[in-house]
Amino acid sequence: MLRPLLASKRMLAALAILLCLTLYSTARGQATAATPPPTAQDAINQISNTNFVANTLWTLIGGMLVFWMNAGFACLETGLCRRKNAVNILAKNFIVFAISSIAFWCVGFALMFGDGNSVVGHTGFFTNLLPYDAPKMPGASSLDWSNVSPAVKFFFELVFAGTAATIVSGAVAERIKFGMFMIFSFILVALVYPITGHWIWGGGWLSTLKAPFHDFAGSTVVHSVGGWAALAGVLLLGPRIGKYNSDGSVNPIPGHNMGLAALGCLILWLGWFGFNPGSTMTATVAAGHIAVTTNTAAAFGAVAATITAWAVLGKPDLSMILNGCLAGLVAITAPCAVVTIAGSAIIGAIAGALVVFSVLFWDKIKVDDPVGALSVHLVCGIFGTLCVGLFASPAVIPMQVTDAYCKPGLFYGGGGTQLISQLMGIGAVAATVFAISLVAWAVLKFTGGIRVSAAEEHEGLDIGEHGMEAYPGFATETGASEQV
Amino acid sequence: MLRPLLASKRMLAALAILLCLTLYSTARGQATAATPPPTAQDAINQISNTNFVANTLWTLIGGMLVFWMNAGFACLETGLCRRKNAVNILAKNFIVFAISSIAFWCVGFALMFGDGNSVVGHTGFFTNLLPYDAPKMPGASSLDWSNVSPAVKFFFELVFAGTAATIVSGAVAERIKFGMFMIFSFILVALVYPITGHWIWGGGWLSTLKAPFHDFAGSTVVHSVGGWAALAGVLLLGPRIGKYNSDGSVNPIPGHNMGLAALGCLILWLGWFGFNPGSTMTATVAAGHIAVTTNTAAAFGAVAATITAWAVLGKPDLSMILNGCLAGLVAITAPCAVVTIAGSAIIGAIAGALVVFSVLFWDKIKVDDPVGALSVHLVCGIFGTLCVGLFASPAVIPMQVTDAYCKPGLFYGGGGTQLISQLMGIGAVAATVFAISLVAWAVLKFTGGIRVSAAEEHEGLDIGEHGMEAYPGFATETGASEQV
Amino acid sequence: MLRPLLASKRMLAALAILLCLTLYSTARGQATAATPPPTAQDAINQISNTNFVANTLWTLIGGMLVFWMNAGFACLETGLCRRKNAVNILAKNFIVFAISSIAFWCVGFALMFGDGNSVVGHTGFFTNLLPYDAPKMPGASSLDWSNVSPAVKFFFELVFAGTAATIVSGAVAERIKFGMFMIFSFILVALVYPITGHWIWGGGWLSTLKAPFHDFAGSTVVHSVGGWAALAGVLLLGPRIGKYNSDGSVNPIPGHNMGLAALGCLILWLGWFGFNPGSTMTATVAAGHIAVTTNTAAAFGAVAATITAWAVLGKPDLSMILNGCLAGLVAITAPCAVVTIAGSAIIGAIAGALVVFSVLFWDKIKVDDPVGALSVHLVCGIFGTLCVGLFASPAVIPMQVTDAYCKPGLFYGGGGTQLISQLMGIGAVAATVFAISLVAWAVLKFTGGIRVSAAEEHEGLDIGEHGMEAYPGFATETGASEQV
Amino acid sequence: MQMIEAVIKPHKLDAVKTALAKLGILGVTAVECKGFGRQMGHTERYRGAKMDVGFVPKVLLKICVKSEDSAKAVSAIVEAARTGEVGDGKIFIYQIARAVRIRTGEENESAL
Amino acid sequence: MQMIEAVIKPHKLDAVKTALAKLGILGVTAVECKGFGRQMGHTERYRGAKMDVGFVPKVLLKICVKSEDSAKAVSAIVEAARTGEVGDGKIFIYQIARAVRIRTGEENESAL
Amino acid sequence: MQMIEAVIKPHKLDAVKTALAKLGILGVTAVECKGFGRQMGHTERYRGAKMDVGFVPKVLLKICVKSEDSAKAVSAIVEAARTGEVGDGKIFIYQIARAVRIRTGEENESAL
Ligand SMILES: Nc1ncnc2c1ncn2[C@@H]1O[C@H](COP(=O)(O)OP(=O)(O)O)[C@@H](O)[C@H]1O
Ligand SMILES: Nc1ncnc2c1ncn2[C@@H]1O[C@H](COP(=O)(O)OP(=O)(O)O)[C@@H](O)[C@H]1O
Ligand SMILES: Nc1ncnc2c1ncn2[C@@H]1O[C@H](COP(=O)(O)OP(=O)(O)O)[C@@H](O)[C@H]1O
Repeated sequence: MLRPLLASKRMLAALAILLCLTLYSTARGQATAATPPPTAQDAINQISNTNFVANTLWTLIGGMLVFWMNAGFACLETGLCRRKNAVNILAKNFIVFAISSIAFWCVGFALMFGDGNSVVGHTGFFTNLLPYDAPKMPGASSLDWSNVSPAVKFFFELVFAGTAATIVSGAVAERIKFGMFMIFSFILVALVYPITGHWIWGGGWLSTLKAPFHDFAGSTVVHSVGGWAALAGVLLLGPRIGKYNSDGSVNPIPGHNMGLAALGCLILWLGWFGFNPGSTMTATVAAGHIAVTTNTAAAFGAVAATITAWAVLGKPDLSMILNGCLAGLVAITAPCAVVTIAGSAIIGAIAGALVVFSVLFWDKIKVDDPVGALSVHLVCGIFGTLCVGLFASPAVIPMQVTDAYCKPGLFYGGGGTQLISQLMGIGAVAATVFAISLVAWAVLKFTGGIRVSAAEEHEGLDIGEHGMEAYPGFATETGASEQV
Repeated sequence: MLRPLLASKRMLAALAILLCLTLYSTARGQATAATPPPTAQDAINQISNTNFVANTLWTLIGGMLVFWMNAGFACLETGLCRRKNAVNILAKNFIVFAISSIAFWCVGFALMFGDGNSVVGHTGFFTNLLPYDAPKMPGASSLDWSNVSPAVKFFFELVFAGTAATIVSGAVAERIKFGMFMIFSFILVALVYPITGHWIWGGGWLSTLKAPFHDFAGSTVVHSVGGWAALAGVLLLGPRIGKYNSDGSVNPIPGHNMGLAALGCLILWLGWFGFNPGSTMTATVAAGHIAVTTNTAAAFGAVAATITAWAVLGKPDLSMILNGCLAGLVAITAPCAVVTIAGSAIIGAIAGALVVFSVLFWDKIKVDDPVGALSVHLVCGIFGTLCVGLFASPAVIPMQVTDAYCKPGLFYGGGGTQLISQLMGIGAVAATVFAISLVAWAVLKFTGGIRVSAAEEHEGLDIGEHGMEAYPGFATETGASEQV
Repeated sequence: MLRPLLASKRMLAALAILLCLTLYSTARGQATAATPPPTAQDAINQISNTNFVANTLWTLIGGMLVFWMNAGFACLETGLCRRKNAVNILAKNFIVFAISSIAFWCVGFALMFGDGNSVVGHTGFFTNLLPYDAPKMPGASSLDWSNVSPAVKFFFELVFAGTAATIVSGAVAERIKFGMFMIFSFILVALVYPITGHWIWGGGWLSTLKAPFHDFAGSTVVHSVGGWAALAGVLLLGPRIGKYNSDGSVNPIPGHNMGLAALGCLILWLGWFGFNPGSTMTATVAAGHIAVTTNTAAAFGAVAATITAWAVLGKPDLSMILNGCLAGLVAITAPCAVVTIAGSAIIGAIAGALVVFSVLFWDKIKVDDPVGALSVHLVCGIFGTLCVGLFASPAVIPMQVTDAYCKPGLFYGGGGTQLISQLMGIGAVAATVFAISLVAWAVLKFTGGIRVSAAEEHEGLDIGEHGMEAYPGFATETGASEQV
Repeated sequence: MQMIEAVIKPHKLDAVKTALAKLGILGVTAVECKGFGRQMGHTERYRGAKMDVGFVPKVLLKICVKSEDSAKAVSAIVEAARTGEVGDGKIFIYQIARAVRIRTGEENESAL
Repeated sequence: MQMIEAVIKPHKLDAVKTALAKLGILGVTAVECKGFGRQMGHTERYRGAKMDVGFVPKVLLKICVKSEDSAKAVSAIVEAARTGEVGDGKIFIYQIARAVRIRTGEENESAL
Repeated sequence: MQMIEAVIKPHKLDAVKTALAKLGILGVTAVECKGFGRQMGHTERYRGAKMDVGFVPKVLLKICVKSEDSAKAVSAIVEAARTGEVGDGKIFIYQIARAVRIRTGEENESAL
């Protein structure tokens, strides 16, 4: 028994060596003997890093496109207002993003995504956005689901905050004081937007409902919030002089540059490909489906508004076509990731028709909104948020990356569960944003005053607020007047 | 004999265990004992997925850039037309993409890329674009070569279809009825564009020639098709009132806003970086080469047109510089992936000179094309398609991803094989698109009429078709007239 | 002893077979027996390739965004000049990129990045940009640090060269001859820009200092170079007629279209997300941090300029707001990758205030710069380059990809080492570019003349140089005058 | 007949048009213009340089009326266009020797 | 001398200019304007609100001629500018007391 | 009172305004216009087609002055607006029957 045992012992030793050698050489592949061979785990680690980079850059590109929407709003709103107020609107739309950037960095981001309670976050003021090379951001665990560098998470959320602030600009245009608008924008982005945002995207109470409130890219978080803040402002400002006659009839005040307006709308359409598909905050093929639902809703919105305007108003008004397209885009923003292509077509078409009637409605009740911001962002923002509860399709829902899966909608056999959550969210956001905004506007109104003088409004805010004309034309074409 | 055998049996068992353990622990790396270790195959699978995502997002970004060309066409065409028609052109260019989106989803995509015969496809009407998470799309096997999510394949092809339709808009501008243009656009994108497109990109007969017709990004598929459809429309519409004098001389009708036109051209140049490099429909470094050939052709086109216009017409006309740039871009679209940088320089330079003479030519034969669409898209589209057969370089051809490799061109020792295929394709597309378009336009002409009344043309289509002015100016600046 | 030995021999054989089989089947996974199993090395290779593609496409997208800045400059500069010169400025800004593309391909790239000595490169004229599928480009080893396809390296560097040339366009606007500007642009991009560029980015002497001169994305390489070349031109051209009164007072010459100007600035802001984050020339999460520093500096620049203009000049002049934003962007260009978010906020704010005073300064010394190019690009370019030596933070520096790590700045405990290098670079570039440009402009001045006639300047360069108006308006709206 | 030329503030255009319409005067030709006068109001600054923006946007109305309607038309314009602030504008009246309606060739008062 | 002021449809500008040139009248100053008159044509809507777009784009021509040329110039304009539809425009003629050519200082008829 | 209408080159606007201000004439209304005259200068081409760009950008000034100021105002304008090249423009003077300042209702010379 010994010898065989001995023999087997020697054999065991020999085999162990053989085994090691074989394994070694197999694994090494073409590597040199000096460095250890890469293991499958090394490869996996490298892929993880590649994916981390891809997620980050995709989200960054999405953020750039959303930034680009600022140009869209600037062009659209300027084009739909009067020539004598063009510089003012351009300046407002330009500065509002700068202010949003500052406000969100200083305060807003911390309130919205910082760790805190279910009502508000409170870590990450003046964030330094480190570490840049790992996805988890200390103190902002609500964004841990996204495997993206903290700086880009911040950037992406920042451009969204900027969008909400820009929406206000259009509705209060042609009569608001420049400085007061700057202050309100700071308040909105620093305080108002982040709080309701926290509830929905920052881990707050709306995101922890049994059927969590679902707003993929922000029909409510961004567009309705902007809309409610705008409505509060518009109510306290009152309509532009001359908009409504004493007999209740409406004096149209045509936009001064439809080329700028149409370009602006096309810019926004492009930007929305960052807004919605980019909101995956992950490099994922799901972005493709979202891009198509987004585009489909915009297309159906534009055509539906064209037909509605043609039928109801007699001619296909270009400003209505543009609003129809934007209506489709705003409406699809919440449900873009959970509806089918056909669903997005229906949503877009309804929104496109809805926006035409909404424009008429606000004028009927004498709420003066020069660019249709309330109709597009508020009304269609609400409609889009509801659509989640109506059209969410079980065939599409699984493609989402986030944990907060959505329940199927009423029309897709899901019953009313999701719809009820959506209604709760809409109501809570409406009450909160409208109330705080109203207070903020009121404080500004009774301290410094928010509206320019009637004389300035007549003369135009360009001269009054900025001391310049947008298109000074021949009179200044040759070098200005010599001092007399 | 038994014992050693027994011993060896025991040893075998021991060894087997040892072996398993060794293998296991080696492979596991730092993984915990609970989950199985990743294998190299796991890594490969993950990379495949990463590549799938990268392909999809790259193609999606390309598609966004092509979408952005709509803004370019809108600005360019509006800028090159008269002020009194600006709203109409903007509306046309805006709605045409919405209509294309609808038409392509409902019908066009199925005819073009759906499985079918060598003449037309017939699966995929109202496609739901599922599955989103695998590259193969049932019923659209002609796109299987591209490892991209179906939704993005659809989106990318959709924006191309939209481009073809937009080309028509410029050529028929300033006299066509808005509604009729909408209908023709639907027909074009639903029926005409997809059929010839199927022959070339959808697996049809031109793609199965011995030397398959090569049109990388669509000099023929998109630009010439748009050009032929436009030519048919222009012929049936006739020239704008006042363009040609009875003595045969030409009255120039200058564009009303060169700033808009130049911006439009720069937008198009940018968009072309999606059009050509994006047509790889694969994340590949080959996109880089294509970007450079594209840019080089545009640059040489612009400079060649500048010099030609300066020499032939006396001054460097900005509208000609812009057309020259676009000429270079259209011409390089087909051969961008198979020519050297030097080749693209020559192609661009020839196209830039060609376009100047082409503009003069169409005016000579009294074919009135307000924006030069025929010269840019039709003439240079044909020229570019031929260039494949002339300039395709064996040093560059291999970088292509698609299977349909191209033969070297006549100037690169490849003989005339490819050139003959190119000529066949050009001829077949010309005959088909021109004929169908002519019929379509004719039917529209003899049913509803395609041209606005002379009075409306004089007054401008903005008032006539849309009831508004693009730049209403001072008269409406103060709120419109009270009802008298 | 024999038998056991024999037995063990047999066992060895059996075990060897077993071993092989086990190893084989383990490694194979689901692969078929015919092909060898993928190894971890295979996976690593595939990832390397994926990363190569990702780097290339990210850099390509960055390059596209930088290309897009041409549209920004065109809009901004046109908007800030007079209507009667609009076509000329548009044509200049359009053709300058075409010329840059040609000049850089023919000569500039070789001088800048070609292998050579520490003063200039001399390989790669008329480069064919092959191989496209490997990152190393023969003869351009200075770019070997970037793991990107040669074509895209070329493209990315090309669009930067174009930017430098565009800067000149604005400063010399409204009085320079079109043809002479084309020639100077060729000289600048073919000879001047590449030489100092070689010193800094092409492996030349400034990059091999002990503390290498650090200019991440080109505050000096691009912006100051453009600024110095412009200054030389402005000095030889003299101010526009009517800008300065004999008593030393300034006649403002307002821009003709503030909408175009504001849109241009937003385009530039977007383009800068390619300019700075894209300069990583590597797909890396560091791009995210750079995007945020870039955006923060722009935001603080805009707000600082608004406040400064309001305080110093009485009203928030929109053209100053726009310049303030651009000032922040130019200033952050050099240090964007080495400063903290807070650092970028301070840099942006200082630049925004600085630019207002700088505009006043140039007017005080009667250097007439219609669009503020000297203040934005030259002054803030220098300031930004210095900021590297002041604000570079050891917490951020490591995120860089390039080898040329930067020393911490004076305010971050790094002492003056880096600052001294920065000063050396600024001085060397200033002397060289200004001197060569002055000679080039002087030669052009004394051969063909660089300035249009006073009569042409009065009438506007649009008629004089291009024979057309930007906005011909009503007089040509109906088709031009019949030949009398 | 007399030609009434009124330089008014742009935002008064509607009011003036309405006031004239009430008098049955429906023919008005309006021209955009810039006015230089006492209302030198805003000394502006563009990029820091003082700008004596003498020229204020105005609208120039031309209304040809029968001589006997001139006075009441002027009163109506004055009333409708007045804000009481500097820069309200001026009205100039001059004699028209002949008027023709292009469409019909009708002359003078029947052409208005 | 007389000043002929003609308000015409913009697309008739070329025709009128050509007709005048045939009479040897080469001096014309043209101003863009908006006309309010019988041609109240398009009641428009902007964003749903009715808009009584009284103001139609027109061109105002000013032609100063020797008094003896006035009649035939007016006839030429009427002929060239007429379409027969409402809105063709008006011509107003008034006396010019003095004319000066800035370049030479020439006065009156020799200044035209 | 007389109305002085001066058609001048746009870049002479400042000079003319300054010259008038030196005479104490502060009221001017300026209208953008296009002029057709001897200065047929640039035959242009747009996209290859010859374009007889008769119409050159000009500015039309309207200055209402007391009759006794008319002569010196004209001299001042001529001097300030002259370049000596074709196209310097024309001045037309005609009688104004009545002037009204809208703000105050003041009439005639005190309205200027
Ligand atoms: N003498 C004048 N000739 C022509 N237009 C004048 C004259 N004086 C004033 N105007 C026009 O009337 C406008 C208002 O005049 P202004 O002196 O500013 O105010 P007010 O009429 O209230 O005194 C000016 O902007 C100018 O267009
Ligand atoms: N009384 C008037 N004074 C000044 N301009 C007038 C007058 N009546 C008409 N016009 C101008 O003539 C144009 C044409 O007049 P309108 O009454 O519409 O048509 P018609 O001349 O065919 O009767 C108007 O748009 C307006 O510019
Ligand atoms: N008879 C005229 N009636 C009205 N305006 C005229 C007349 N003649 C010339 N003008 C205006 O004067 C401008 C200059 O006239 P033009 O004949 O070109 O030069 P010049 O005054 O030097 O002879 C023209 O552009 C036109 O606007």
